[in-house]
Amino acid sequence: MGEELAKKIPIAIVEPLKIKKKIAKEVSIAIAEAVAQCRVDVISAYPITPQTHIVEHLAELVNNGELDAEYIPVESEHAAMSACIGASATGARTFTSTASQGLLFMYENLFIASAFRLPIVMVIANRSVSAPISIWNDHSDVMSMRDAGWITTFAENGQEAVDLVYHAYRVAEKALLPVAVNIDGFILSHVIEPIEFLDQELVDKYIPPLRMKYKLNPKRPITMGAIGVPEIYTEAKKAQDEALKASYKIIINAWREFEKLTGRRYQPVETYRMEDAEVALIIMGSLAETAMNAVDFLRERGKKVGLLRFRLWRPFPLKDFLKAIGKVKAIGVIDRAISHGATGGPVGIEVRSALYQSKKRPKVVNFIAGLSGRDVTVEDFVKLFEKTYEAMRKKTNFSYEIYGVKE
Amino acid sequence: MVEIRLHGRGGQGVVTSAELIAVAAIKQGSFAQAFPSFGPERRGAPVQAFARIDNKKIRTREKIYHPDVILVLDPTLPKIIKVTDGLKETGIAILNSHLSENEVRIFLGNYWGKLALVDATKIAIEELGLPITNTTMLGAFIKATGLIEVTYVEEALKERFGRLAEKNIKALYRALEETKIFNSGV
Amino acid sequence: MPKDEGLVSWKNLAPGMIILEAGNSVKFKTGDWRAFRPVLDKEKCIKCGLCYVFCPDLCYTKDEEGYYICNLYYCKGCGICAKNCPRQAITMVLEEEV
Amino acid sequence: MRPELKDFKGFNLKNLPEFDGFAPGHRACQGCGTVLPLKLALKVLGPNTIAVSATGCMEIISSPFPYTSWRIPWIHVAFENAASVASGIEAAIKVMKRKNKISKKEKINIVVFAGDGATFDIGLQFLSGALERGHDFIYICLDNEAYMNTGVQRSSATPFGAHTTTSPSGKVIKGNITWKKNLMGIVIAHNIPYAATANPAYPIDLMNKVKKASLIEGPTFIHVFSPCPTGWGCKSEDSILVAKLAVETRVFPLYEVIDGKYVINKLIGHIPVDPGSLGKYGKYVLEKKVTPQKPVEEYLKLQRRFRHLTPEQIKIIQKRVDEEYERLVKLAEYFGIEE
Repeated sequence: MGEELAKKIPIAIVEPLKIKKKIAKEVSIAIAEAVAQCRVDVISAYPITPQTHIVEHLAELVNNGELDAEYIPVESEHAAMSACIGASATGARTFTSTASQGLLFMYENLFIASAFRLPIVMVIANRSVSAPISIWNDHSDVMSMRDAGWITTFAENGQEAVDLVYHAYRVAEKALLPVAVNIDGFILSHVIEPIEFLDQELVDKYIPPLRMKYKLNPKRPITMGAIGVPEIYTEAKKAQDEALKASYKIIINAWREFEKLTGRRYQPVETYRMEDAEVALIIMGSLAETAMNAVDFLRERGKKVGLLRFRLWRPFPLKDFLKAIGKVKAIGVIDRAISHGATGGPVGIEVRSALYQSKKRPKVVNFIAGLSGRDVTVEDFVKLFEKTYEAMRKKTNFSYEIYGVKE
Repeated sequence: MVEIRLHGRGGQGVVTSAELIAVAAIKQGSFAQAFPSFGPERRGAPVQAFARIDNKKIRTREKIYHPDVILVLDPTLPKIIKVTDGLKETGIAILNSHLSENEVRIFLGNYWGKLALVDATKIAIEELGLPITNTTMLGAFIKATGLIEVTYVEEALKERFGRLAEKNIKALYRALEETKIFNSGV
Repeated sequence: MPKDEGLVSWKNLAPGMIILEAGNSVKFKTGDWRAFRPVLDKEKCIKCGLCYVFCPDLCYTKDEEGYYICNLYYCKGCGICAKNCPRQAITMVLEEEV
Repeated sequence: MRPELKDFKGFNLKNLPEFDGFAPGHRACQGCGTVLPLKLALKVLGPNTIAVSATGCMEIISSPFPYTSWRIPWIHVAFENAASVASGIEAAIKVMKRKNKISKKEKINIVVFAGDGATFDIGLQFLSGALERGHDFIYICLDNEAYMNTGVQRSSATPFGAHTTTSPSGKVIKGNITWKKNLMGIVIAHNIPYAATANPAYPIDLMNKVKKASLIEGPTFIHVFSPCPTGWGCKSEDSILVAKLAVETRVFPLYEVIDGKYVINKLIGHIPVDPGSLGKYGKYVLEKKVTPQKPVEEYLKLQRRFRHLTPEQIKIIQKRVDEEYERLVKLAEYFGIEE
């Protein structure tokens, strides 16, 4: 199948593109430079593959005097998030980055940072979760924190990663909620791509200086972290929940503002050739770009297929999602994490639950693919489309299938 | 089902008292439940514990808002909290106090319901040498409510206190003897 | 006792449930925890201030004559002041019941 | 001698700061010997202080919503990470001052209050990280020798032989079978500028040490002996007496380690009775006349947690206490400060 498919795709003739200000940069380095452009005050850094280049480059910038920030080389990821909480509560703009086991080790703090309404920004270089230990890419780490109350976005390429970092600081500090920007470990973190940076004046306009109304300041003492007695815990959680819902508008506006500055458009649910699609796949992260090639391949053969991607994962963009699926008859949800013992993968479950709240009843099949860096090729995506078509015709209603596993 | 609320202070063995009621009731063949109020009360702070007794399986996890019985182990508590709050009309208030019926009724904020009094502190000091009244007040509880046979309470005390049970049992029987019951004054 | 209800509307909570009124525990009475009360004999008192220093509940304040007066709104009756007064000028007295 | 301490003058009962960073109305047990050093420390540190607490008794009794006993900015995040949270605050203050986001004028003290569980056990790694990185903050461990907030469970700070609910005095095993972890040894190994032990029965000494810690640049650590009548089974009025006996029996010696140099604090009685000598007492530097060492039994017998100890066990404790004190004396002689 591979050769036949290769023959079909005409070799693209690469003209010298008139790239405006694009610079070739490894995505991790680009992220670090974007963070520096955001004039971050405190960075707490602990190394974990595949995120290390981000924190390494930030250390370079600080020690070379290019970034005026306090760099705390903490002794663990739990300490990384703890230091961010302390710094952010004091009114400083903070940054950290982690992956896989690191995210799980700081897990306790994730719920506290959001409940404290602290505008911390964290980049997660997504990597599978042990065991077995794996340094390769999938979404099992970020999927484990979907209830922690963090605004969560996904980048599909280096440019998006940089743009989402700028976006994260603007949103975090307006919504007073922490933001996790997700990039696929290795597939994005270690790839060199053309990147266009915002000019510094535009960054400063897009992200005004941080003014925290409530912070640890001896001139106006406050108490943070009091006991949530039964008489107030429910109300405290309701207030936090409403804040995350309210952040939706802030997120959308921040993308609109960004589009005015750069012309680059971002939406909570991104679509690709969904106009008259009858069958669609859903995926998140960088594999979406591979999947687009499969869409083109099948479109050229008269198949009405499309691709949906969640740019915004939390707060979940329900209305946008129900609008984006149009009149598809079947959806193939591709998860990159297993939810052991559940009726599907994390995204599969969320999609089915969302559809239950609308009259649309497309057939939904849920695949789990690309675990621990296993490649998902255009050919694979074509097969996944075919499986989704099959599901449309037959009454197959299995809860989920782990794709590509050697039986 | 009978719902009981016990009042005391942190460190006075209020929870133990509630537990002993349940243990004794279960020995007797009844169904029972006992639980503390889940709070970080420290030594000295007012604290509550609860018990339920029934002749069929108790299937509720709610707190107790309208007790049939309140058992007040510390005589000074009514000054701080309304111990009779939510007490059923048909309920009974059992207090450790050396005051007269009328003085207590006024002390409770003009409470005219059923009342049972015993000077448990005096008994506890004389029998145990300590003003800890949690076992003594069980005698008042049995006398005032008749819900549990005293022999089962005695057994529960032996299991719980081993060598030290003897003194507690003596205090139990003295309270059983000395508790006075006053029907509703209204 | 009302059924468990919220203390305050979620709309009125500061972000992160922070408490804005620093030190407002002064409104909370702990004085009803005690069974004994400290009583000062001014004759014996040398105004050294040890009761003030040793009190875990910050009850003591100096009056104009320099004596340290115990605020019974907070005193839990632990007896540390009486026990550590170098002149035994403080004695713990049983709190009358009514 | 540390430059920051050159014009340091000790406290006495007459020149204590008025300010109290901790407010009455907190929920500590009657006679709590752990909230006492907390109150004394905040009195010394003053309003320009940010406090971080670990989960534990002091955090619970001081912050039952809607009430707070903290008159200064205070944050509690989790059980083990107070030292890292403080590191974040210290870094934030440093960079925000540098960027003129907050005024450079006053120094802001950053102080951590954590119990023995939070410091000796679950938070040891976080403490080590913060000390090793050299953050300018004070870590005060209020050590009541067990997990008191959850109901007296054993910690690595629980002394040998002591009864706790998880090291009960059973028929076969009589109480805690391990010796108290030498946390000061671990902390001093980080080569921090100042570490000291303190005890609420010696409030002036305690306050002087907190003052010194706040003056000294860099990470400072104070290990405070914090009696717990409820957990140790002693009368609430005896908190101070028990604390004093811990020093007089040398179970918990008072000493300071300044830049690795040991100073054993030799104190005359805890507070001399006759007022005339108050002035003298106020003078911090020590008298040579040391309170003679009392047998460890005098300290043990006041506490129910030790009541089951056999004479044999008490002898073992006495021997160990003497050995450890000897070791401290040698350290002071070898590494001491030339008077």
